[in-house]
Amino acid sequence: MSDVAARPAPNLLANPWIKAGLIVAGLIAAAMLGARLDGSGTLYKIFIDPFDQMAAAPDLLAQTIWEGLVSGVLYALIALGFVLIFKASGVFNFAQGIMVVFAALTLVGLHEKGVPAWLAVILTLGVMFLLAVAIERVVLRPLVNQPDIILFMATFGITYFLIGFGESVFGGSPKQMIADQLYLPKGAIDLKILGGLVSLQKIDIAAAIIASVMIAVLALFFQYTRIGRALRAVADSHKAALSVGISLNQIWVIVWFTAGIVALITGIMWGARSDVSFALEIVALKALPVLILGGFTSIPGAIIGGLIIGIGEKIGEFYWGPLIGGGIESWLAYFIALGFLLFRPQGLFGDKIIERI
Amino acid sequence: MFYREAGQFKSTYAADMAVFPIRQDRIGLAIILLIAFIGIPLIGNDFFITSVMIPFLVFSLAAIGLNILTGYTGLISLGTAAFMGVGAYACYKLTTAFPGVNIIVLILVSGLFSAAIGVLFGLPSLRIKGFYLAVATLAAQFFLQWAFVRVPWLFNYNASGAIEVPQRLLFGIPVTGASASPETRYFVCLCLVIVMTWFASNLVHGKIGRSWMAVRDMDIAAELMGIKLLNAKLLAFAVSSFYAGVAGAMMIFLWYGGGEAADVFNIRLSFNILFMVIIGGLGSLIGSFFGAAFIASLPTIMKFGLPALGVPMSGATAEHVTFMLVGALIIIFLIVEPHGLARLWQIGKQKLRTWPFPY
Amino acid sequence: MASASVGQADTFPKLLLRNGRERGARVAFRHKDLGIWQSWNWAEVTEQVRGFARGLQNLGLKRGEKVAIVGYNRPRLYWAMAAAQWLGAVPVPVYADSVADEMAYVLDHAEAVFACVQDQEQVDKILSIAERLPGLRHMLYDEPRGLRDYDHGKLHAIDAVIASGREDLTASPEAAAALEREMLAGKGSDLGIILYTSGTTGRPKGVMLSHTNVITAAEIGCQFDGLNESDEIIAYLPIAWVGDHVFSYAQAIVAGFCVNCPEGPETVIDDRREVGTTYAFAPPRVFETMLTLTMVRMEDAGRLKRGMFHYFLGVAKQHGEKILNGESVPLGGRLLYGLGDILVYGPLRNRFGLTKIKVGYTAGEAIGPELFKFYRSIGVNLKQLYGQTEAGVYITMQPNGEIRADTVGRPAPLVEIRIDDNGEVLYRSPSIFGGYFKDPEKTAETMTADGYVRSGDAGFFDEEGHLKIIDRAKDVGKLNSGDLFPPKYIENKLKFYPNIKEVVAFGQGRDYATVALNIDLTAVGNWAERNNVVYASYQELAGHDLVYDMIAEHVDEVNRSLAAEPLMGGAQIKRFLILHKELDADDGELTRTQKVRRGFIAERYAALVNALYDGSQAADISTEVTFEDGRKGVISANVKVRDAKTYPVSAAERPVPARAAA
Amino acid sequence: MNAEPMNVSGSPLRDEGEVLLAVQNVSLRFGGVKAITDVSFDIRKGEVRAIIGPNGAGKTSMLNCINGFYQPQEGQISFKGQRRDRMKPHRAAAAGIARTFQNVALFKGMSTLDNIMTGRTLKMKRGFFWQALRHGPAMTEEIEHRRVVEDIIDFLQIEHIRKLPVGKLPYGLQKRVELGRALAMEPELLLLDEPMAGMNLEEKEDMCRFILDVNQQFGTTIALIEHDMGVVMDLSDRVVVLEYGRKIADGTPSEVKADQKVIDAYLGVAH
Repeated sequence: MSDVAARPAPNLLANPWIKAGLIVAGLIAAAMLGARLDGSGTLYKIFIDPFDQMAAAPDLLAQTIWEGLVSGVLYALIALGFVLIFKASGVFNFAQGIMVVFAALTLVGLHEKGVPAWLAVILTLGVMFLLAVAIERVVLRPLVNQPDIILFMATFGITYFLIGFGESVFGGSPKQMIADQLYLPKGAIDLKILGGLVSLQKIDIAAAIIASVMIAVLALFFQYTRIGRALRAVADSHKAALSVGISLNQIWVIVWFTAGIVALITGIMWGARSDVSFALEIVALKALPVLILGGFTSIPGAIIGGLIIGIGEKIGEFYWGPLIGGGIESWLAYFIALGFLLFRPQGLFGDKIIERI
Repeated sequence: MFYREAGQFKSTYAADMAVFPIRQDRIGLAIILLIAFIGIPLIGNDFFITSVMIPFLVFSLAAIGLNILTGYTGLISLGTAAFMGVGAYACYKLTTAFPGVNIIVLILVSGLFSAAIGVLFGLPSLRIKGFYLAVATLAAQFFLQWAFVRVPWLFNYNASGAIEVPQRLLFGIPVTGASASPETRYFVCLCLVIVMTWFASNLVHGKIGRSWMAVRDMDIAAELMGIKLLNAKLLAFAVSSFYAGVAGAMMIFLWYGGGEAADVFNIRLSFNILFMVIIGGLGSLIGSFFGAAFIASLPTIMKFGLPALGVPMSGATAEHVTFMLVGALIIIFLIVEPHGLARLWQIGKQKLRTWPFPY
Repeated sequence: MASASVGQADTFPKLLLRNGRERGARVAFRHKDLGIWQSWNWAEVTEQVRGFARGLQNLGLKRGEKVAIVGYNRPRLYWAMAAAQWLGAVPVPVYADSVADEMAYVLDHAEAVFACVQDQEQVDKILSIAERLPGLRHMLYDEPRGLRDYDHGKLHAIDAVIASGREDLTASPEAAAALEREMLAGKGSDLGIILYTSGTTGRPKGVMLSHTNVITAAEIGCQFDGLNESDEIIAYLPIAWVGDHVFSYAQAIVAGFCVNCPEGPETVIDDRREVGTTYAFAPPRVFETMLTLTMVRMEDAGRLKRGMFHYFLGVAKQHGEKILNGESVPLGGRLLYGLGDILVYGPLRNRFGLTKIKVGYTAGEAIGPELFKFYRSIGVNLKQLYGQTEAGVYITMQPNGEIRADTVGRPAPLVEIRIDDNGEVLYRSPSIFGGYFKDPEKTAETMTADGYVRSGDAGFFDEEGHLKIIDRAKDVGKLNSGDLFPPKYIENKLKFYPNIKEVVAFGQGRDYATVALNIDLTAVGNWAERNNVVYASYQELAGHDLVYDMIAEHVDEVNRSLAAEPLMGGAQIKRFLILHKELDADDGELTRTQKVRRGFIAERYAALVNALYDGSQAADISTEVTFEDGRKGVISANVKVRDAKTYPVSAAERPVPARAAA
Repeated sequence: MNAEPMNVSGSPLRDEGEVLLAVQNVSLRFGGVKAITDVSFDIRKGEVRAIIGPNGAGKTSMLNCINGFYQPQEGQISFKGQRRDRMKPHRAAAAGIARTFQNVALFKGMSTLDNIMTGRTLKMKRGFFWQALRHGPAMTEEIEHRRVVEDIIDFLQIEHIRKLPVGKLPYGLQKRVELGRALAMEPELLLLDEPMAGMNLEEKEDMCRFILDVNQQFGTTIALIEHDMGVVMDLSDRVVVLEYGRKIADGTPSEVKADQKVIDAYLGVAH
């Protein structure tokens, strides 16, 4: 232990989880008690009423959770792109969100120019591959061995460039995703459960399924292919990967291309739900709290983090948002993540932080 | 080439520790100040002063603030714009509540509010580091931005939701409001920026700056020197947010002259200021000025420069091309000199000092 | 002229007091220490020296006793000289890098009773020879580092001695008065200092100089170049050398200017730049090193910059000296030179730390004309002087406007010169020495009955009345052919090439002239790097064929120039070799002032010298060397010998003996 | 003596000097891994105490416990007779414990001078207001401490690198700067973690001299970890030997050298 020493985090009581749980439980109990006794009703509105509503209309709760689940899946998909790149190259790729928009825009733009839908998909994949190659050549290779923050800033540069490039080529106005041409289902399935009506959009179901399939494929890819194993090796140690005999440059191209594919699929799903525009950029930032929750290097973390954030912010917005003027969706996700972070600085699934002394 | 350092020796530690130990640098600084105080108001037209110089000064101050946090203390923040917003709204509330108090004082005091909020959002920095912290500061960005829209008390419940900048006088001359002349506003900005840069320079060159840099470079060893990490980090957050807050107040009161402030202090502004710091040079005050000049003037140059060169372009296209160019330039700069313009400046200066030798 | 301007102040302590009175607030000494230039003004220095003197008195120092002073240039060591002189004792500065044996000889011969030394190294050195110095009573040191645990019975910190002395003086007015009387008892004719000359042969000799001798010499220099209290000098040459003693001690006190002591020997260049000296003194070697470094560095510059640099050096060569001499230069040339001054000369002077230079002197050895002209062309008023310890330094000097690269100028003020029948330069002045300490025999050999001193150098006056030195009088020899053989003259011609560091010429009593030389590792190493010549050591580089080729070219050029001079044409170099090791003072091959000891080298490298004359193409040699840490070792090598081409002597007449000139 | 006798090797202890730091029955675990098991020893005022042992013996962990990076699960450490639980590194620093690291932990972006100046942080009292002015008292204070730092620079003979950023210095010099930074704290107890690791012979000799000088000139108590047995034998007054987190010997260098358990431990790892 004399060479590499793990520095344990300062212990909050014996186990931080227990302590946190006790505190939260105590607070809730106190709040509920207070709410019952409070005359003005403010505490009641915060601590009792939302739960009453949930119990009173379980169908609404189910609907809200579903909505959250779906946006959570999309967050998770963006986060997945982040994780792929971070694992393999240590780059915090801020441009992942914009890659989603850019991929979707390219697809729609090509179709608008008369390219058949499926061909457009293939061409878009080609564009994403070229983008991966270009990024590796122009950005990553010259910046190899620079500090993380420099690479992080470089992805900002990529973001700006892609925004400008995308808008110059395809124009800045929002566009419709070519959902029909891609045989994506439309309409909704209404379920009569819990004493009410829960409406599930077919596209959302499709999104969930496609996302699951993609994650499964990625898992298989990492587990069973030579390149996949090399990628995992890279995540552990750059030297190890080199000894496997795959050049770092190739790996970066592959990883960025993979992230590009994920971005395209995310873009299609997201575009089908709303429309394709650069406003998505801000929404894509939501992937960041997801990453905090899930840890920067964990794929399951990204998925579970995405779901927690998605569901959490929908429920928060629906039940508590009106109390303080609504629109809290824009920041709630970050606070949820921050709350988790204070107890697990490395995220839910992140590697334990080890400090060498 | 212009440096004649022979004969410039230090016989006291005070002289040795001066910020500008070389006489030629002091002369250069004096010339720059002369240009700023006399040359620019004489030569520059209103457009130049309002669209180039004042934004440059405001951004410089904000960049200095962020540089203290990110460049000197090593904590990345993506919430600078929000802290600027706190300054702007605080100043608005203050000047409404105390219309008789000097506006300059209020601008500075509003920085204190920003500092307090900054400390609050800096609290997690003890436990979380690096990118995790960057994301945490996004919470501040989005929450505060939300608050600027949703908390009507902040904008005095007026219907437009905008800050209305009242007219305030300094020595009988209108400094804010519609009738304040660009020159007046420019002078006020200039003086504030110079004084605050001086303070920042004092801080980073002394014990406090050393503790910040120690925390940045090797926090474990810093702790061993008796530096309390939380205190050092929170102080950095406080000072950084103070600078951002003052810059925000200046932005609304001395530059925009009011308006939909919530839209102004958006995440993109945060990013832009981060760019300024990185392109300018982390851990360099002069770099903050370079970065601000570069990022703030680039869109203006694109907008007015390209048509002037005979490149016809619609407004929208120009904007798109600007985006592309900014993106490309950021990448190019990072590749050419990851340590920013300040390092280039330093290298250039070193070349001049060793001239005609290459080293 | 001698003491007129100084009035009653005929000793250094008196002059010091005058400075304390008249310019008390002006800075007198600076020392780069602990990161900044620690400064003392004349009033403070006077007080320090007064306290120091009292401290020494308390330790028992008496009039006429000798105080050895050992170390690099440190204010407190200069003060030690003044403090000793205050009491009428005689300071004896000793070369700090002397090996223990040399030091033992000097300290013993000088009968030193006190030693003021710089640091632990010197303390240890003297302690190691303590049994040979029974007369040594106390040792004082400047830097306390590492000396804490030493027995302080006979060892004292200078600061402590000064402090106790000052305390004493404040406490007791009688003591102060007594000290004052002691000082006033000193006269100008008293023995002021003994400077040991390293001497090319034999043991060092102690040159005795009175206060008047040194003060007169200092005044000559100050008046000649208009030095005053606003000047700055950097003291970095050995304090035991007459040059440093006159320039950094005597003239500083006489004129009241400031002496700057560098942080250490390796930071002199930086420290000189910081201080920006107005008055400089350096042996040609220092100027040569600076120029070599310049040229080497410029080789690494970009093409454009290099081109510009060389272009403007060309401009300077054409116009620079004329402008400095105040001669007429066409307007175009002036403008071009002005541009060059901004772009090249100014920055160069700045890098050399010569921006503020009023006048610079080079002496000790002949300076290469190219080197000399280079500095003058970039606007440095560099001059030559010819001097000796026995003369209290000045013999001839170059007045402004009459500066030649190949002569050493006119006789200095108050100096009379005469050329002996055998060509030897003899001089007489109020500043010449009073004799060698405890060596009347040598004194008699050197001084003529009418008060002239034999310089030991051969020379002649040219038609303008400027003295030209050929060589040591006894060294100017003859080849078997009867042709003149001036070894130093040949050596200097070769040494003017930056690639060549040291040269030893042989030829006395031989059929022809040959040389053995050292290459300059910095310059040639740089050349090697550019030409992909791989080498691991000096020895390997020195033996490289390409290096030999390069040196052969230099030898060839020297032969051409020798052939062009009627007197010297017979002494062209027939054969040469590059020595396998660098000549080193630690091995006794160079003197402490870095002059070659020709005889010693001829003996030590006899095998090589034989090879130069027996026609063989190479020779084996092994040499014992002393490493820096004092260990000894042996290096052996096979050294190649090359033949050089000689040229017919161009001139009309066959050589006339040089000594006939005058 | 307030620590119990813990003479494992069976030789008599030198009963001189008061105990500055006492480690009593300390155990440290990381999860299930035991880094230190029930180790006791003391450090007396003014001595040079070496901690040696094969790789992974828990030497660095021991130092980390002493200056508060780790909280041992069992046992206690008292400094200057005061028992301290839950020590924080900055509090250890304030109490007078300084430290250097095995892998130089300098502030890479700062100059040598600034690095050593950080060592003075605790001794500088002027607050934010004066710092922001950097004139008057703040400057006086800064200069006062600069003087102290210059003495250290002079002592360690690093004048020529005073204003250079430490990141690009050769390793040996970095170690020297780190020692300087620790000295600037004017510690009572100086912990040196392999001060000579990775140095050449000459640098090692220099460092040895500095360590002895610090000990003698400033009277600083020194605890050092070192692999070079020659160095340990030359420098230290007493040696404690750890193996697999347990103490196997404690005594003067000659006693330890003769100890069979130590010989076995070292033969086992071939040093």
